[in-house]
Amino acid sequence: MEALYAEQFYFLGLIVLAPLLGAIINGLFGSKLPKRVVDWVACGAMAMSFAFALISVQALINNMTVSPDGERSWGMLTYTAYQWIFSGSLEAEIAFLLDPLSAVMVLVVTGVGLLIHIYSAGYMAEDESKWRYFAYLNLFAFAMLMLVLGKNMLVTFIGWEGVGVCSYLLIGFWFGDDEKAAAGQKAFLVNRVGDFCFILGMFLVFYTAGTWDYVALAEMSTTAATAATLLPIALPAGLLIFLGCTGKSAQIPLYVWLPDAMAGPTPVSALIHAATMVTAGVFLICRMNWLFTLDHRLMATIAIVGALTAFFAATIALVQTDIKRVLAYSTVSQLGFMFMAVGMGAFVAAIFHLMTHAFFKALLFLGAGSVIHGMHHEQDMRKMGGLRKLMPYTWATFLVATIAIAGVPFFSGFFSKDLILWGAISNAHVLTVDGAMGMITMEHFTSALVPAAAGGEALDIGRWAIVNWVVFLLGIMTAFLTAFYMFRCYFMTFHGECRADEETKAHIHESPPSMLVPLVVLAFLSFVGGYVGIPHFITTHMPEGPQFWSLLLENWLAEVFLVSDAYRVVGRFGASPYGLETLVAVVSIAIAGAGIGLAYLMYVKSPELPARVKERAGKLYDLLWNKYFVDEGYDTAFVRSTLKLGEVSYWFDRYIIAGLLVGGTAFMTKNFGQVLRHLQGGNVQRYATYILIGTVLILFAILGGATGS
Amino acid sequence: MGVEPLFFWIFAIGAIVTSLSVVVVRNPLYCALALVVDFFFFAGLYVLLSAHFLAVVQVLVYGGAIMVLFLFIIMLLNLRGDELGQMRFQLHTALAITAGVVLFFIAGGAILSATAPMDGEPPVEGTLVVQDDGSEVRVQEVRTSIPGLYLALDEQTLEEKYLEQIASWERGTSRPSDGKYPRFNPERTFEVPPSMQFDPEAASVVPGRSGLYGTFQPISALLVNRFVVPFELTALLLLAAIIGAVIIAKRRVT
Amino acid sequence: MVEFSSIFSALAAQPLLAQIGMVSEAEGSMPWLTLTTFAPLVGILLLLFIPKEQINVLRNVALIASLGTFALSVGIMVNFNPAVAAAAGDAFTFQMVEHIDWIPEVGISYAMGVDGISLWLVMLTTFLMPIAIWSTYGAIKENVKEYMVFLLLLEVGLVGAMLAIDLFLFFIFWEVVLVPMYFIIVIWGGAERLKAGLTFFIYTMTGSLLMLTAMVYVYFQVGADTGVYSFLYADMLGAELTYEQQFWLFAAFALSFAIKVPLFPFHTWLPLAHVQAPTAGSVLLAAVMLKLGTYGMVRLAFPLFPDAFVVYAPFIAVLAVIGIVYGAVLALIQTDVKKLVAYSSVSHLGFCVLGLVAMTPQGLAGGIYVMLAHGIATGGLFLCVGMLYERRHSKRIADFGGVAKVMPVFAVMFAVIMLGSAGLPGLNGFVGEFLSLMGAAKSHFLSFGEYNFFLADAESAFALGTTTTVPTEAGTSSGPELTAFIMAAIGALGVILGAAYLIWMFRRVMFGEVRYEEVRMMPRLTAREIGVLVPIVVMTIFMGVYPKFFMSRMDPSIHQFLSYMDVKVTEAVEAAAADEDRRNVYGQVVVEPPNEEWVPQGSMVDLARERRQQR
Amino acid sequence: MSWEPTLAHYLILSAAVFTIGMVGVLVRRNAIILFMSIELMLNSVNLSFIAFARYRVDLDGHIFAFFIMAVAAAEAAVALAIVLHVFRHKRGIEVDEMQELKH
Repeated sequence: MEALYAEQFYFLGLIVLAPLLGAIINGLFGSKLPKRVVDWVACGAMAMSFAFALISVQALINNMTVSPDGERSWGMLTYTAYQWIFSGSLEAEIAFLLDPLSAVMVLVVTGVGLLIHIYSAGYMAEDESKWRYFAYLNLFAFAMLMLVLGKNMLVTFIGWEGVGVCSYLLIGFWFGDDEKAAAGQKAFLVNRVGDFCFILGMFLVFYTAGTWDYVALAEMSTTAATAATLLPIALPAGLLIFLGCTGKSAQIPLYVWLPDAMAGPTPVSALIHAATMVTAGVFLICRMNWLFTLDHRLMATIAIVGALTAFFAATIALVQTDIKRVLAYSTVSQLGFMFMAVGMGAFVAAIFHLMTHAFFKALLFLGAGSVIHGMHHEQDMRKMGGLRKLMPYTWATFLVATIAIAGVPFFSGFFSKDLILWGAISNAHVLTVDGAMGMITMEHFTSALVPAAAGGEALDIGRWAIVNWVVFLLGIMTAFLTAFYMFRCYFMTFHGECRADEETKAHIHESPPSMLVPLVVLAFLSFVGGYVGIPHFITTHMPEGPQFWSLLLENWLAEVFLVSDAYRVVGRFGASPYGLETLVAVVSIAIAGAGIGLAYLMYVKSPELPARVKERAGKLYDLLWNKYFVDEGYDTAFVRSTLKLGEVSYWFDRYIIAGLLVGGTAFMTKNFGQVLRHLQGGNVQRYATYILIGTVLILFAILGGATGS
Repeated sequence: MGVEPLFFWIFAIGAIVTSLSVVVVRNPLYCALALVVDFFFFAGLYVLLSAHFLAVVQVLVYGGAIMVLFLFIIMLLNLRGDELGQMRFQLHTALAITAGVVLFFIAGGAILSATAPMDGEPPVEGTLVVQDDGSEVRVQEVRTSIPGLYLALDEQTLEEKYLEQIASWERGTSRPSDGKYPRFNPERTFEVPPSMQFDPEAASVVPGRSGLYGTFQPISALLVNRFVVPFELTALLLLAAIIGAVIIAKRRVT
Repeated sequence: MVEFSSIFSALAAQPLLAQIGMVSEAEGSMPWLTLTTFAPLVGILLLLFIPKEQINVLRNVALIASLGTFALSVGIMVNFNPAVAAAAGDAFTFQMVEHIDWIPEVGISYAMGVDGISLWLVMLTTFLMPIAIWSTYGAIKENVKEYMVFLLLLEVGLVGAMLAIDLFLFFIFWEVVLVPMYFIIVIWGGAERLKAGLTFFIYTMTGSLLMLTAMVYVYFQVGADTGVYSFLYADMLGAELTYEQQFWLFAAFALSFAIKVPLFPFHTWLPLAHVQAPTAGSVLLAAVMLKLGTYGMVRLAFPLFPDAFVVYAPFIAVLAVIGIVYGAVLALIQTDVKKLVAYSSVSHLGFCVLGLVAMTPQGLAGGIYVMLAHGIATGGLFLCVGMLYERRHSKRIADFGGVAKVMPVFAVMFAVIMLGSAGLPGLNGFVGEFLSLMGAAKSHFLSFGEYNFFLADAESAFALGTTTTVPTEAGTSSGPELTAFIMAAIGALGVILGAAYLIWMFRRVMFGEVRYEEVRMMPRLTAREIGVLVPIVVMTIFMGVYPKFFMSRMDPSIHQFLSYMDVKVTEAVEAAAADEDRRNVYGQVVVEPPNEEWVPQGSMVDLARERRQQR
Repeated sequence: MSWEPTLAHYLILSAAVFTIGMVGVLVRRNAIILFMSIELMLNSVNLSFIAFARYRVDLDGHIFAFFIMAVAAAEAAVALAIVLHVFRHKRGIEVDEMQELKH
């Protein structure tokens, strides 16, 4: 595929269209088609989309051009479907863009999506409205691909809300049970709050830049003259878009919907709440890195919010007993990690972690799914245990994923988490915009400031170093907690003796092969996935060829994050740039080991230990168990107050406007009528008197006129 | 002349008092009697205005005929003023009284302004007339804004002016009636019919007062000459009234 | 001057129908507009001959009549040429103009014309009418004939009002619309239908009387200035009115339209009327009649009185924004489904007015698109509520639950319509609302001028880019953009609340366990009902996925209107700057020409002919 | 106002009597007294006619007054007949009971 197709690369359209077709077929005719056909239509659509994705990425790879100084750049492939909304200066087309960043995302989404589709064929086998489930799942894939491949913010927004609706439909899939429907509604509304901020951010961007097209915006924010226009709105627009991302990727303010979203079927949680939807926020910030890096205060807030969420969610995960909730809070925590990376400017690390997290978290969810499937929808870990022998494949794959997420070396989690922690401690945001507001132009700080920084001597960015340290420490603590609660979950489910009641214990069975194959594939990916980003202190000693492959992701995404990299100083502390990285690696390995050991100690060696810790912890335990009372707080703060406002305004509407004003005038006219009624009393003399009064008044008028004038 | 004002005030106050009593007194019988007395006072006033014939007719028609009718009805229905207690205060009675009083003041104002001498013009001194008993009387011929209206005239000048008027009729140069009788062609001369030929000296109507104005003779002449149509119509009206009254009041024998 | 006595003679001398032949100015072409407006009358005529008992025949004839009207209106759409050369200087260029002197002595003429703005509103009316009539098959059993006659009469009024370009004719159609709707509410309505009908009638009537007086005032003003007394829209625009006159005239027009829209304080009649009206009645009332208000604003109030409009705009915007949040919050707590949908209309039309008042191409396009999308969405919602009511004879949300299990097909359609109304991208609601908000966010028209009390010199953190700083005496204020952006932000709140009350209602009605036996017994959708809902669902999706079909035909008219308003508003602002007591008026219309290859060059007929020739 | 009676005196007197008669008509609820008041009003009118005749030296006033008297007589006769008739049917001649024509 030569560059000929660079302009109208229609495969992008096909990637997006395939799941849509699957959704339409299943949606309209699903109920009449036999079960097998429904499976094949759904998985087939996903497979086609995956195939097209591979073809497109291959085309992109072939599109490589090597610049004179050895810089590889893969450019981008675009496809414009049709003109969506043109109005005045707004020209929004349905257009798709494939560049290295979205290539990675497309592969993750379609790949993991395909595996999950195959898995859910087995998982949902006995559910009678399976066709509806697959229709929603395909629709979700369509929306996610729109989000990932969108060329302008509008198409991303279509995907953004589409994904929100599909998660609403999928979480509330078993709508018969009101509690699950409520979870779906909560997810949708919290996402909608995020979208509200997203829209406002978009307005700001359009107001100043005049366009939403990423290519044009990137172009605009990199050339000196136009960057000055974006500088002032970088903070407000960035913050608003970040708030939108917190809604979608479940960060501090708007994460409340994710734990409840476990009400949906497990493959849904795997797909949506592990691999694809929740990563949308991270992807968007990476996509618009050139806007976010303009303002260091913005980057600092993102980093801190990410770190806080990571730590905060990890603490809650410690005490959860429902296996899916543990994984849910773990997802929130890992996403916190990614936002931390993005906040620190380590975009490549964030995408790397996003990819590895997709693999092992999807695996964890699917593993949990097959456990639940085996134990007939029993989700409470306290009733599980000793499944090692009963469900060997699930156990093995679950173990691999747990090791990966804990950050044990040689597994993918270690590499990506290490890169993030190293980025947290080593990156520093150079562009001090405070003084630069409108005063200096882009060349000034690209020419003067950055070289000074690259030259080694540290710029006066001291006061922002604290942010790095805070984020790093939170990161380390979260890593420890992650290792601990993941192995706690592992030991409680697979080790010890089975605490399930007799009836379920009797027929615990291993899941059918259609469910196990995806598990195995994902396990393999969780293991292999890490080797695209081997730590630098190893790769520096490698020859040219293997070094490229071991740092594949970094090289692959270098061009996309070119602008943001210009703003970062790498390896600020320590002489050789990678000395620090080795230090961080060692620390994180130690931390992971400690976590695993503690978990082993508490849940395998002396099972009664957690109970004792619990009463001693007492109040702290309750606080964690009730999730810091955040849900109740939101409920009273927002939901109750809005309803109260509603009642008050309804009263106001009925009694003040309708009652007083409208009703009032009607009342007055009626009474005025009453007064006149007395005139016609029927008494002759009264009439005569009125006539007399009339004449007198007339005389007055005439005489008055005469005398007056 | 000096006596006349006194009589006027007596009759005027008498008339007002009796008419008030007609309205105020509860018992209809006393009202009727008050009304009779009131008619007599009116008759007196007519005499002062030298409308001798009408004074008599007033007494005859009103006093005699109409009041008798009222008394007859009151007797027939033996009304005893049973509506004694009902004269409680009603809004519209208050309204009526105030409106009436206001109307009276308006009328009074209008009258005073109309009959006041034309402002700026001193009252024209009347011609000096020697009464037959030798006292001169200055006739105030005060002209008002209404042409041809004299404010105050004593008997003597009244007669002279009336005779002049009759004379003018004879001469055909009847006083410009200022359109009073538009239908009459002013140029057409109007010869006085023989019946109206008076012999001033022979017409001594009132013993000791010779005067033609207001007496029966000229009025009857006018009635049968110029106002003969209304005269006959009144006759017709009276006939209709009599028959009507009879039919309405007849007891239905059903 | 004008002797009125000759009015009656003129009426007798020129019977309208006799002249239908030489009606349209275009040489010999079909008088599409007149035919579409009065086609329902033919339907009514046919209905009159059918005896009362044969209900089915009555219904079918009415349906055929409305379908015929729809076919004729498609004729308008096909012949409409969006790229017609815009005559410089006047507010709108009308196409397919039909003009004959109706009462020449008084200057009243029967003049019909269509342009980008009114085209789609007419199509909306004629599209919804057959659906509304078809939906009554299940609902209305007694005196069907009168019902059908009133519905068709309503259609005449609505289409006529949208097409009239003579103010007097507009007013006549404006009133004609009231009468049938009043009877529909009063005769076939719910429990306290009399009160609702009465409030509706008197409320709207007082508004329209104000408009009439203002209209006549302008008529005489124009006559006095130009010597030509005429109600024609083009002539009316020529009136030079002082600011004080315009201030009051705009108030009169705006009030009557605000009642119709309904804007915030004047909306109390809407929930009453909607809850009591029968299904078809409330569908048409919500879908099209409310649009008369907003259409009137764009067509009459804004261009006729630009000086006053500059001052009024921010206050109307505030009312609209209040309406959005207020309507949404009220809808949130309703227990009656129909009242919920009624309040949702108040909220959605808040978006429309906010877009229109923002005076930006996106705002106007968004406002008009909200009118269309809201028409389809709310019409659909009312149809669904009607179907639920027919089955369960109760409108209380608590009486339902788990309907999705009992009526799955209905659940899917109701879900699509509900999501469209909630503003999900990819469905029709989103396009309109998004554009209105965006237009409002970038508008330079929503500054309060001297009353800029709460934002006089807001040195806010949101220094919005290179805003054109406004020279106010209190230093350079951050310019109108901040007020506009705040209004758009509050308006956008409506997006959340909108989703909230619709989704919550949908959950309580459709999801959850089936609690009541009656709900379990509810019959599934009949073929007819599916036939009623399918076009609505298709339109919801089509309008969301491919809005180009509609918007490309609107844009030239919007562009021309904005350039006209730009000229008028700059004059107004300079005039305001001139006289000293109104120094601080600020308003600037954003004018951006539409993209060339976005606007189809020529009507569908021409395009089809060219394509045929190419092949 | 001087002591000698001038035209104004007579006219004011007639106005006074007329007003009293009118108030009588409006206030009194007994039909008979009502008719008496009407007679009073008619008389006051006669007085003003005659006063004008006197001060215009003209006899037309007299003739008119004469005709008024005739009419008054006729009117009184008919009115009292009606009152008699009404009394025979309703046992009372209060004016405000006579409201049969009201509705």
